Amino acid sequence: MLDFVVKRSLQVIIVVFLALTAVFFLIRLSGDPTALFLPPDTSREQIEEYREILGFNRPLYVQYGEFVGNAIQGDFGQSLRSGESALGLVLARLPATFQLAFSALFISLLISIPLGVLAAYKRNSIFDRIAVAATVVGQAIPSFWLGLLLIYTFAVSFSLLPSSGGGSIVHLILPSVTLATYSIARFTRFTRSTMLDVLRKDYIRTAKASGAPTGSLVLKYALKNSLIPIITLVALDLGTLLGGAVVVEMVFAWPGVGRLLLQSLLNRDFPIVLAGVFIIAFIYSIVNFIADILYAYVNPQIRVK
Amino acid sequence: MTTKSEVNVVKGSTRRKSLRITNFFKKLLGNWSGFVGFVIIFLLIIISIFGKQIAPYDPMYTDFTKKLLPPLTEGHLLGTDQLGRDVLSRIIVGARVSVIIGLVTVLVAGTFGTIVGIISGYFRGWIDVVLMRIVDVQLSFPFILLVLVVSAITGTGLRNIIISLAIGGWVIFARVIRSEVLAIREKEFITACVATGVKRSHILFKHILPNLITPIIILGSLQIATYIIAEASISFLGFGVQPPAPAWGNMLSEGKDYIFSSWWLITFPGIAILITALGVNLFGDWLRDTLDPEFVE
Amino acid sequence: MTNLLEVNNLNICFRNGKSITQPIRNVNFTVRSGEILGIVGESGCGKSVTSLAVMGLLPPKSSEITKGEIIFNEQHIEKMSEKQLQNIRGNEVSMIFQEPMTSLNPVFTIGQQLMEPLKQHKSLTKVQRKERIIEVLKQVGIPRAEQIIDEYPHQLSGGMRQRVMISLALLCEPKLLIADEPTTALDVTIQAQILELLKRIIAETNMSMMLITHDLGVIAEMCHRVVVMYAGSVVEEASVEELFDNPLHPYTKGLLKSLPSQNERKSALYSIAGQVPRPNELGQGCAFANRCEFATERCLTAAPPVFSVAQHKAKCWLLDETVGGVFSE
Amino acid sequence: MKKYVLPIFLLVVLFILTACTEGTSEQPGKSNNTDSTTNSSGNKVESKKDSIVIGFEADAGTLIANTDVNYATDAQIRNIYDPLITRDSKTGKYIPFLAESWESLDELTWRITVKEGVKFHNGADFNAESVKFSIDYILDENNGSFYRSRWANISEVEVISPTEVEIRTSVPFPGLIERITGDLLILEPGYVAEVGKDEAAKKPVGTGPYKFVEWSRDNYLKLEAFEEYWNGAPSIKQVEFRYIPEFSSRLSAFLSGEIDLFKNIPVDSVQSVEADANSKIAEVSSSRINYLALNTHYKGPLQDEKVRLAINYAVDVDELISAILNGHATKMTGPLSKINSNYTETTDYSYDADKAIALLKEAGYAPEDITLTLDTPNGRYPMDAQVAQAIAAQLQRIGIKVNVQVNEWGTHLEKIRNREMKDMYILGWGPAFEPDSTIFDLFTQNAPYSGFYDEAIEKEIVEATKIFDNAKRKEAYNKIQHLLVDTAAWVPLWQQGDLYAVRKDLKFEPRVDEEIKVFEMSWE
Repeated sequence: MLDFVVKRSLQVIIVVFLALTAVFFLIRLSGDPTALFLPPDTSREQIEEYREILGFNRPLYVQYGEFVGNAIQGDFGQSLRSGESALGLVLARLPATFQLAFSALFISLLISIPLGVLAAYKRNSIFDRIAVAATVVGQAIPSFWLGLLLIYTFAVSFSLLPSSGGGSIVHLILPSVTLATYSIARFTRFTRSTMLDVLRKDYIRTAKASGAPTGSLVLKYALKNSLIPIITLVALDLGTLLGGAVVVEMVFAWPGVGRLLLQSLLNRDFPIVLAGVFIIAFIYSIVNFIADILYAYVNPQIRVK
Repeated sequence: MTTKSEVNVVKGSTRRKSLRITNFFKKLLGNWSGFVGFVIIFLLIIISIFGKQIAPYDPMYTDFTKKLLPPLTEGHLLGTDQLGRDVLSRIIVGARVSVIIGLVTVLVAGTFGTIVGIISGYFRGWIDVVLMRIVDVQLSFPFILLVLVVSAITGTGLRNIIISLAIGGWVIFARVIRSEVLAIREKEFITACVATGVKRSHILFKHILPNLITPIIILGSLQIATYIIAEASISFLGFGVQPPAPAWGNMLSEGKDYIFSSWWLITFPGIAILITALGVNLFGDWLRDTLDPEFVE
Repeated sequence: MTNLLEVNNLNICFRNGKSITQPIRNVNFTVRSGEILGIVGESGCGKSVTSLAVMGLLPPKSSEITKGEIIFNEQHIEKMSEKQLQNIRGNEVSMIFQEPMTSLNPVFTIGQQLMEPLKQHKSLTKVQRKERIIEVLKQVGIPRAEQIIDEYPHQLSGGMRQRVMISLALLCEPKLLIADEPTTALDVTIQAQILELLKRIIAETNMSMMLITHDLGVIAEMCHRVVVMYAGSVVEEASVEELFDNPLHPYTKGLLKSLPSQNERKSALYSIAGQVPRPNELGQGCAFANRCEFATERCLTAAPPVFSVAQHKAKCWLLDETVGGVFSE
Repeated sequence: MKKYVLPIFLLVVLFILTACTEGTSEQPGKSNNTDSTTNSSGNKVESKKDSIVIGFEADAGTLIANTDVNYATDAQIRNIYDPLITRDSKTGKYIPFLAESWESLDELTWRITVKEGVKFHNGADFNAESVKFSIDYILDENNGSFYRSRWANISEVEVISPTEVEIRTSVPFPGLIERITGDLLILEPGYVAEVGKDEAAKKPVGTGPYKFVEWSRDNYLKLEAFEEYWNGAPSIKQVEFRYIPEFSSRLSAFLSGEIDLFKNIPVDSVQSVEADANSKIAEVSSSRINYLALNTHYKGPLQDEKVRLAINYAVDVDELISAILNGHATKMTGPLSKINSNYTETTDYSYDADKAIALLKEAGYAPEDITLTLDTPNGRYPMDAQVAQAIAAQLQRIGIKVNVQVNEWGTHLEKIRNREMKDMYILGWGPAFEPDSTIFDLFTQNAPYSGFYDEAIEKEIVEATKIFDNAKRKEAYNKIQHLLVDTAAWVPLWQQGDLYAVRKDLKFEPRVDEEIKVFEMSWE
């Protein structure tokens, strides 16, 4: 176990490091940010002076070396715009991001697993067909479109829910439902197909032959077996939910990491972008790490090895 | 792509079924949703090829006196936009952009991802470790953010969008193909080939590659919809194919500001995307169910 | 001896889309209390489908019992609801499958899996259940039964897993045990052990067993009576000695001839020419006619009825002339 | 153990949800305080409101003054901090604010007298020392102020008395008052020294009408009335700025009653706001100008004055204003708007297609031979991308083919700075009250955002920026304006019409300088 943890931790470090390196160089290709922060009447000489202060005039490898040196100590520099700690700014958005991602995940799992199980169990029934059709539609809807539609319906037309902003549980409903839609569709389809797969297995026949009632057959036996691939998928998608909710965060003005990252990207506020990448890559790796442990938990074949 | 869906007989693999043109249509007709998907795709391709001829108006023609006409007025079936251009015509001509983005991205990402997957899965060893680390690095970064970062660097425009999407999308092919190759490598017929001294390149191209065609086709067809929707999303965030070129993504993006005044501007392109994604997904699902029911993305 | 199980004139249809096939036609046989009935035939002859039908395990949507009855212990299996079936399965009838490697759920321990049928069918306390499990595990010859219950299937060898499967079937002391090719997937040495075990258990208890196999050797070793199936029908039924000494049906004769014999070292093994027709290829006549060296015109046009010679029954027109047996049915 | 996994997981989820939301819950939309009545669309509106929620596109970068050059930051913190000098909300003329008066002692020295009896939120007194501190704050490299470039000419600030301060410049700097008005806000020296600038940037203290309450990044900024405000207690007691990046969401929030005011509503949405019984539109002709640059830095047909003239004739600005902007803009004919202190009337090249074609022929071009590129940002200025497409359509009418290239904003600016722009581009400029910055920064060879260079004109411009005497200055700039129009340096477009969506019962006067001063607002 310790071996596993050490090995995986090393992997996490390598992945995060490589991700940062890639983004560092990629983002420098997108241009010099200095002039964007200055008033438009700044002369070229003055822009140059600021570049020097901000360190953008130095060779790229020097900047990279410095970045790595500082990053190792947990210092991602200051926001070019506000001068605050970049990492601090990203971390401050993290609770909102977690809140949105986990409630979306929660909603998705709550709906998709029973739905997928039921659809698989009642294969080819009307229910199954409707469920499958719904998931296909769910995967085909662009999320901002759905988001605007929901705002239009629930916030403007019926005044039931707030249209945007962060804060309370009620603010969370529309964005998390919007974000969850795609996952619900994806998880439902996946649950259904893995369940179908499992239900064909010999050990299910065995259980049936021992007189296991249908309910416990599906819920107890098949579901636990299906959980293994489902956990992997959820772990993969949680990363997307955490960092990829940009569109939903923009539509619903949700103060999360994705929106900060997009704005920083547009503002060319590099330190924030890098700190954001670091956090997202790190969380993603951790989530996968946890998924692996969970995976072992439900899959005895791996656990014992 | 649909007319070429003939798939080689899969040697040595029992779970996959072959599909030849003759029974392709027979099977398709027997499946309602697959058939609907196919019809949507077929129409889409026709529209994207002959869009300019089909469109009732020039999609770029602006007439300020006729701006923001609601649907079914003055000969504009779906109304006009903020510059008085015909919405229906723009949707029809815009189909090409979506089709190109979907197909070309799948082609680029699929080719690259497949090559990486094959190399990784077949040769194993250090190259596999290196490539899979790269895949991990990229996967540790959400697709849409990656596409945004790349778009911010490469700039906008159809070509750059495709590049960004492909950079964001190849990993999934690499991963899936790698695991397929790993599975095929373990099959008895490959062992038999190795045992009888067949050349490596021969094994790779004559035995492994044909077995990959089915998963590639299935995965590719399912990814197309993802790319089309992703393009719309990055258009929404301001990076997609830029106006004045008619594309569904930027129509939606421009139209969203009119959600309260001119609902048709955001409704119809959205429906177009939805129907397209629906069609592609239905067809992809059917392909999977027919060719390889156990295929998992 | 009373009949524990009676299968009368069973017909089963499979539906796949619009096409319908009938893999089981007019199958009749009985299992008596305390006996081991062997069902033998090539793969695809309907042995397994029949056994699944007895368990009520046929896939509900795609298959249907179109005619006939299955009477177990004076109850009509074919008329039972799913709920009633659940009460019977694992309790009064249980089944052992061919593949011990995949027939146990990989994510539950042996103990957890053995616990289920007991929970389902018997009202025992937790401690009693555990005792019973260990008792049965010991009965099937598993050493360290106390430890095994906390292990997972992948930690056990194939033979051990099949023993676990057997103990799973025996837990509730069923009246009928159906063993579907229980040893096919095992090593030869293990095969003998498992068969020996089954035989011993049947002898010790008042259980009946339906042993499904394609291996006549196993039949000879284990069974009291034998049913020979071919292409979805029973072609011959007799006691073991009778069948081996005096096979009536050409198919049975062919099967026996193709057995490698220990005392005669023939240069080549005998094999029955041709292939089993698929259910949708069956015509009016005898299903075996196309492979039968004695086939006549009549065999091709009309299906033979059952001819009985004492307790020995067979479906073949040849009997009409040579034996002149009693036409029954 | 196992059976507790799920419940524990659920609890953790719930915990996260509640932990994240603690203390900030507020019912959707409608804000606090009494006497609710229900109006036609079912929204509850308070009859005696004393709070306001204002929608913004973006969060402030920081809350410390004099640092971030950004409209969103500036507009918000001007409710917390006061400037020395402000502008008349309609004419843009200077009005003393914390300053009593100012005068230039000589070309290099300015003296400013400040008010007495003004207090900061923390009780400290405002005086000349605070002025010096605030200017020095900009000048100190360590503070990372992006305004510093504009204040580089300041050599020294000296406190003469508690109410008097002298500012010395290294070169004659006639634009200082403009800088003081546009940039400088007064910080509390004692507070910044006490808590440090990082903390002061999160919890600002100023002399302004509103005190800081709470700032949730990318979410909201809450302020409350400073009852001891030197200019009188504000009428609206609670202020919340809420950040909603997406326009359609912002409009939704407005229509559903969650926000009471927001700026920059697209012209085509004006009707939807006007149609709402609780809402109205406020409009002002802003000091921000939009223009079509005819880039002479790029080697192309537009280096030819005749071609530039032809484009001026071929682009029908009136049509653009009426058709694209629905009339919400004020046409300009030269580089400066009428608000500008040194504006002079220049020739109006009205639409004349024949003349345009004739001019092109004179220059040796057939319109059909010319293909031009027009770059535009998208969403930066009202209808910018649509205007670009419309201009392309207009030029197409006389046969010139135009490729519209839409850029992401950062890229757009970078292309201008790096001289990568091709023939034409759309850009806005403002707030533009004084000619110096507009003329110097947009028409000289080396200015980063310039799109025009003419040696003779540049000489005139450089001279003009040094003139102190107002009359002479005006004369010089008048000449330059005529020169620029005559050489068709731009196609001048318009002053932006700033459109605000406003709650019906909110007394709100939009300001030409784009500031959003809650102090000036009240509920009816």
